[in-house]
Amino acid sequence: MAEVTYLEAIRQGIFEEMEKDERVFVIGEDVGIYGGAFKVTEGLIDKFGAKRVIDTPISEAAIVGASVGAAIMGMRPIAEMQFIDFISCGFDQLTNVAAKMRYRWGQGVPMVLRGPCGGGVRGGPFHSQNPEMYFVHTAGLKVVEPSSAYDAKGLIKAAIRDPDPVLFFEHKFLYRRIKEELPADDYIVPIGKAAVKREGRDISLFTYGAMVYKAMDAAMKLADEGIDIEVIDLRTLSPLDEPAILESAQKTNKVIILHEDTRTGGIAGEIAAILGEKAFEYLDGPIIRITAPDTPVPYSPPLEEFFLPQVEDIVTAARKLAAY
Amino acid sequence: MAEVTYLEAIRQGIFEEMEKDERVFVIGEDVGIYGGAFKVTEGLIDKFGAKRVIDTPISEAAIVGASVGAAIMGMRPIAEMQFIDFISCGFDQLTNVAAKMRYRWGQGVPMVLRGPCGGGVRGGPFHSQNPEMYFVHTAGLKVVEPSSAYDAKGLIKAAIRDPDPVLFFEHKFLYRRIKEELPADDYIVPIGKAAVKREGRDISLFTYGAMVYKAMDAAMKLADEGIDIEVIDLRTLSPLDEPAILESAQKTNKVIILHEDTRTGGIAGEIAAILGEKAFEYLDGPIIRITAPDTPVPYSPPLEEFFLPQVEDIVTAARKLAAY
Amino acid sequence: MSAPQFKMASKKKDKNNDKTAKPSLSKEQLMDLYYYMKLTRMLEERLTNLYRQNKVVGGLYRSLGQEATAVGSAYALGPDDILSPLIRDLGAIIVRGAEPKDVLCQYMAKAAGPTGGRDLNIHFGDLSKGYIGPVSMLGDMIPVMAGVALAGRLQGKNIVTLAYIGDGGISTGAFHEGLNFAAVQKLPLIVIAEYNNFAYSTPTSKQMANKDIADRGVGYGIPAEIVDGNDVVAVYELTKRAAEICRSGGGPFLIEAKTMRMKGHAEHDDFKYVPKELIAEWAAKDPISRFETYLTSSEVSTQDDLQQVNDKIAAMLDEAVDHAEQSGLPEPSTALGGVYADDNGQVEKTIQEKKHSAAFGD
Amino acid sequence: MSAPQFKMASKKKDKNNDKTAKPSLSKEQLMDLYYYMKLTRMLEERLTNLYRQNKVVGGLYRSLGQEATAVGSAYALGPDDILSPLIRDLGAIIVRGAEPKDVLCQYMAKAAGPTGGRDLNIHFGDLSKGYIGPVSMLGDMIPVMAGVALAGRLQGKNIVTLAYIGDGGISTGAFHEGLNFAAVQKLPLIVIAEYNNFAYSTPTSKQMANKDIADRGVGYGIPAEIVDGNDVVAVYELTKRAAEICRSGGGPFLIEAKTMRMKGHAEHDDFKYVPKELIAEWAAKDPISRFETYLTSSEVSTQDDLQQVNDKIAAMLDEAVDHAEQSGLPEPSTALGGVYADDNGQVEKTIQEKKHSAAFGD
Ligand SMILES: Cc1ncc(C[n+]2csc(CCOP(=O)(O)OP(=O)(O)O)c2C)c(N)n1
Ligand SMILES: Cc1ncc(C[n+]2csc(CCOP(=O)(O)OP(=O)(O)O)c2C)c(N)n1
Ligand SMILES: [Mg+2]
Ligand SMILES: [Mg+2]
Repeated sequence: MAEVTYLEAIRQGIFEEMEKDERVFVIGEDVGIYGGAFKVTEGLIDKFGAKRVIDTPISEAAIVGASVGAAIMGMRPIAEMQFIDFISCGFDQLTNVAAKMRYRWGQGVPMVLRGPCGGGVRGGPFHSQNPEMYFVHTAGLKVVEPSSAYDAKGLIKAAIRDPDPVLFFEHKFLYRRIKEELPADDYIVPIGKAAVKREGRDISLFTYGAMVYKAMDAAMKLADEGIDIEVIDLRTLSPLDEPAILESAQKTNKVIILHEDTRTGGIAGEIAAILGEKAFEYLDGPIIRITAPDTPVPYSPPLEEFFLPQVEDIVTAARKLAAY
Repeated sequence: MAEVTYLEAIRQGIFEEMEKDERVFVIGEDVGIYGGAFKVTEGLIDKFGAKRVIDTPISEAAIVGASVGAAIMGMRPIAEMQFIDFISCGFDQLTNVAAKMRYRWGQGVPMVLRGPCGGGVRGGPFHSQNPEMYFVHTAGLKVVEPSSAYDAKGLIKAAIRDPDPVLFFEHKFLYRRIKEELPADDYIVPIGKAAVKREGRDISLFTYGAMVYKAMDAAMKLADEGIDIEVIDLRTLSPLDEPAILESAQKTNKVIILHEDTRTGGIAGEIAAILGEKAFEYLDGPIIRITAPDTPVPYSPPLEEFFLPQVEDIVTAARKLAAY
Repeated sequence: MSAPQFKMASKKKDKNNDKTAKPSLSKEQLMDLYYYMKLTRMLEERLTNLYRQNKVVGGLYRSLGQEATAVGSAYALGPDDILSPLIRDLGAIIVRGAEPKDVLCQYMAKAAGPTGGRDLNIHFGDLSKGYIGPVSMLGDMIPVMAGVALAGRLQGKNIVTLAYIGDGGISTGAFHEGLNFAAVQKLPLIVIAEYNNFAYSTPTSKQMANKDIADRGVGYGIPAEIVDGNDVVAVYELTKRAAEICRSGGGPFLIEAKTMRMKGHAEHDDFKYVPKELIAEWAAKDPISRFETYLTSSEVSTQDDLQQVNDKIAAMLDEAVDHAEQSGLPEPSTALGGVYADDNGQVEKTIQEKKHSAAFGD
Repeated sequence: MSAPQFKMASKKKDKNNDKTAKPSLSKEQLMDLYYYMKLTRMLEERLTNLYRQNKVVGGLYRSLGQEATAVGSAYALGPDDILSPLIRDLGAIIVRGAEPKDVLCQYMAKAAGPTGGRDLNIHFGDLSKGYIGPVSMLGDMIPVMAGVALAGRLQGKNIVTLAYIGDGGISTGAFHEGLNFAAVQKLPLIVIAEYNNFAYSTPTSKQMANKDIADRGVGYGIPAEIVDGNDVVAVYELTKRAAEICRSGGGPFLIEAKTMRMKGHAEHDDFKYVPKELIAEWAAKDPISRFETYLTSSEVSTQDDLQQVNDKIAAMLDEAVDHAEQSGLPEPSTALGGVYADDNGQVEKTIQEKKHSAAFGD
């Protein structure tokens, strides 16, 4: 089997679901002949036609709103934001229309909204954002962010099959940088389940997205020093896999939370609150947050590298925590 | 001196700033002759004219965007959202244009965006929301929510004079329910400072907005039982008054965080993270969150009362925490 | 039975000449229109009474004077078509089969209402009857109804969708994005823009600098026509024609209904900002009295027939009000659940969290 | 000096007849236009070279073929007027006095750039020179520039603002809300809609069902005219007239410039989706060659004069590129600070948090 990139894994997942289920269609800007700004939807229009691969005007509110309308009629729309940053323009439709409909009058909205998030590619303040918390904080939405090609394919499929609105964040730094062989058979990765990327005794490190790789690098370095890190890839941010979080924290008794998103109001807070209330007795050290600072994402390489959490930040903090 | 309602305090604050500073103007839907849906801007048009009290079309993105434009030209716009829920329609302008401009190219955006938030008035899912965390999580914005008439007047003035964009959340349940005498002289309440509403030894209770009153009620009941609660009104949600939070927690060693906003991703998480990292050694018990559940705000009175945190919830939790 | 004559007020925007169409309605259908308009008004009057008795929870939004627009347009749709009303289009969902008792229960926040007390007024839907309740955010339903129309096309159904919008709502970005998307996709979406002179307290002149909402049609490359919104038959005829055009691929279609909101924005609104003369002018054009005059003068029905309809409605409403009054409020804990299809233990988890079981071990 | 003759391509949308205006430009002004267009193109060519050498950080967005629209319109503004460019309106900020070296430093992410490396390409502003950089979210600058115009009015300044938007950007809700608000308020805002046939890969026919963007004017109750966007003098003349109309209270004004994006969306875009014939057709209308022909044939200047201008630009750009290449990248820690006017210890706090000083006491 050939190795498949993270990007190609998403493309395959969409392709296979479209083949299997004629309710599934794709809608967004330049998703048709151009195949999307990053080419995630490349080739879909050739196979499925312009009826099911719909190029829209530059109208994120319409993209989301039309997806909601189609979803409640039994379709399974996959809406693309060209960059996830532009989700800000569909924010109202997502948080007020899509998120609340089932609760209000029982009508589910089975749609997927996907797009490239994250930094490290010198995209600057408007092409590098990590807006997941706006939606984690909104009841009625689910939010996932895979870190591997395997998870990307499995989660996009699970998202498409899910009866509720799922936001699928694709870390653009990973698109073509990682590869792996994927199973030939159909599979999904269930929404709501974290993955233990590395078992460890000393410290639980909760993270997701591109940061998983920095966490693993740090864990490797720390292993040489005899510090044994358990790396948990959250994979789903809403609903959080609370049992997995508690279980790991109860085992290691020490916690680091790492995210690329900015600090204040980031998901580290939510995890700290869960732990603070439900694992208080198990904690043998402070809960360490390693995050981007509270600024927009800067563009210039040295600035962006300073902004993004680095392996060294993790290593230093873990050493101190281990010694605590 | 006559007593002044929370609503009237805001009105006075705006009025006085408009009198003193001709750069200040008001913009929003029905803010002119009608004086706003809740009458916060009543009478302003008579005093200052339609040039400085601008009725707009139903266009929240334009209201925010035009305010940004006017602000960078040296004006001091006060934009009203008829209900703060409609901030969703101005979300993109706030988080991408207003919040990031100073960081990007040094141009400040001195504007205020204000509107009625919160539940308890049977407003249902779209007229009761507490969307503060979307903006607390956005670097470049400030967020305040007063709980008293004194603070309301002092904070609206501070917000108007602030060189950066300030979101001013007015809890609509408090508009006409609370009253107090206000100083005759000009004063402000500084942004970024919490207030100790009640000193106490046993437990720190951090809260804000209408919940301050439930916290105080609970504290009174608990005092009868010998449990001494310190009630801290955060007042400013961004930037949080971290020194005040840490100081109180270090004194009482036990913490409850109470908010009307929904649970996951609410500000309790942020506070728990601050405490978990910076006050770990001082905590003698789990960090207790009392919040609304993760649902939209329901409409019918029994549902909404169930949804909203109640005095009894606080009392019960505090008893257990005190005994811990 | 020969169709009765009726003056059509619809005019083609780009031609600007009045024209008289032959109404295609049977006597029964005309009586249907009367019934629905009258039911709408009388139901709202009951609601007003209940509101004054503090039995309505929250605000009450009347469609007084606008019943013809909602009823005439909804009546023109086919059984599989789908509409989304504004708060002032109670008549539209009544035509689609919404039950007065459900509306009453909603306004009174009762458990028996279609949302179990979770949402208010006409914020509910029933796809089997072909209507989707709005959200409060004005404009948002335009893209949504474009999406419903898109789904219809993808599913090979020849349905039409209809979305209502106010002279205020057209100022929203969502209206623009939704209608433009529908135009590019040639979706079978009818948008009825209700020019009722006000958006809350704001006169339409502060909402737009153009004179007619229909002026916007050309900018989207779609047909747009103006109709006398107080003329139920005219509204019906134009909507019917618009639906045919949409069904045969000529959509979307923008209809501007000129009418007047004859009450405040909601019952609490003192309405002071509306000039007396404007009210008087429009009171004379009341869509129901006008239709009654037509029905009797054209001998479609007698005063007695009309009285019978009114009596029937009154009896039905007596019962519906009784039902609603006797209905209970929801159980508090039904505030939980139903956020996702699969609850996945969320309700139980929330209850545990309310008790802080994990922290205190009980 | 007598003004040279020039064919005006602007046409009044509602009249649909061509008309020929007398260009009001002096020889010096015509040479200015040439200089700015040529500087824009040559600066972009330098950027393209640097891009190929991997010295540009991120994407490069060319305005090839559109220089006349940006330059002609910006040149028509007065000294206190303010504009906001799109990414493809480099020419507009050049006219307003943006320095090539600043543009180069921005594109190369250098500390010496006007944002110190925080933001990219032409995302920066200088109020003293009268331009405000855009955000990426298309449409957003329309309400902002309406607000700038509003401030001008409140401050008693008789300024005009100018915002550029693409044939794609007009589909955004922000465009609609901003232009409609400006229309209601009669703000002195000129919107230049650049019909360049594509929005990324999307042809304008998938962006709107109407033929011309100017069709939208009537729906907002504002004047709207079409101009040949490759005719720098026509663009200048129309913008000048629009500015006068705006200044005397007749605004806002919508100008549609018909032009063509002669490169991919950005340098990485292979441009495959554009029909060869379309490219050939527009290559023949290149705004700079065309203007050169006009300048020489109407004897405003000789080939030699033009060559001199080119030489001057080349020399200046040599220096600017040198400067940019020699400039350093920013210090990493300058990523912090400047989020608020009063830092209030935030930078120090962030640095402490990076070290977890509070947790570990060091
Ligand atoms: C996006 C948005 N902004 C503001 C409001 C508050 N609001 C509710 S109704 C209303 C006026 C609506 O006027 P119009 O659209 O003309 O409808 P009408 O009430 O006249 O039927 C306003 C401003 C809202 N519901 N949605
Ligand atoms: C709101 C928003 N959605 C999507 C994008 C991504 N995007 C950047 S440029 C572009 C195409 C712009 O086309 P147009 O407006 O015609 O301007 P042009 O590039 O032709 O000058 C798109 C879709 C964006 N910047 N903003
Ligand atoms: Mg109206
Ligand atoms: Mg374009």
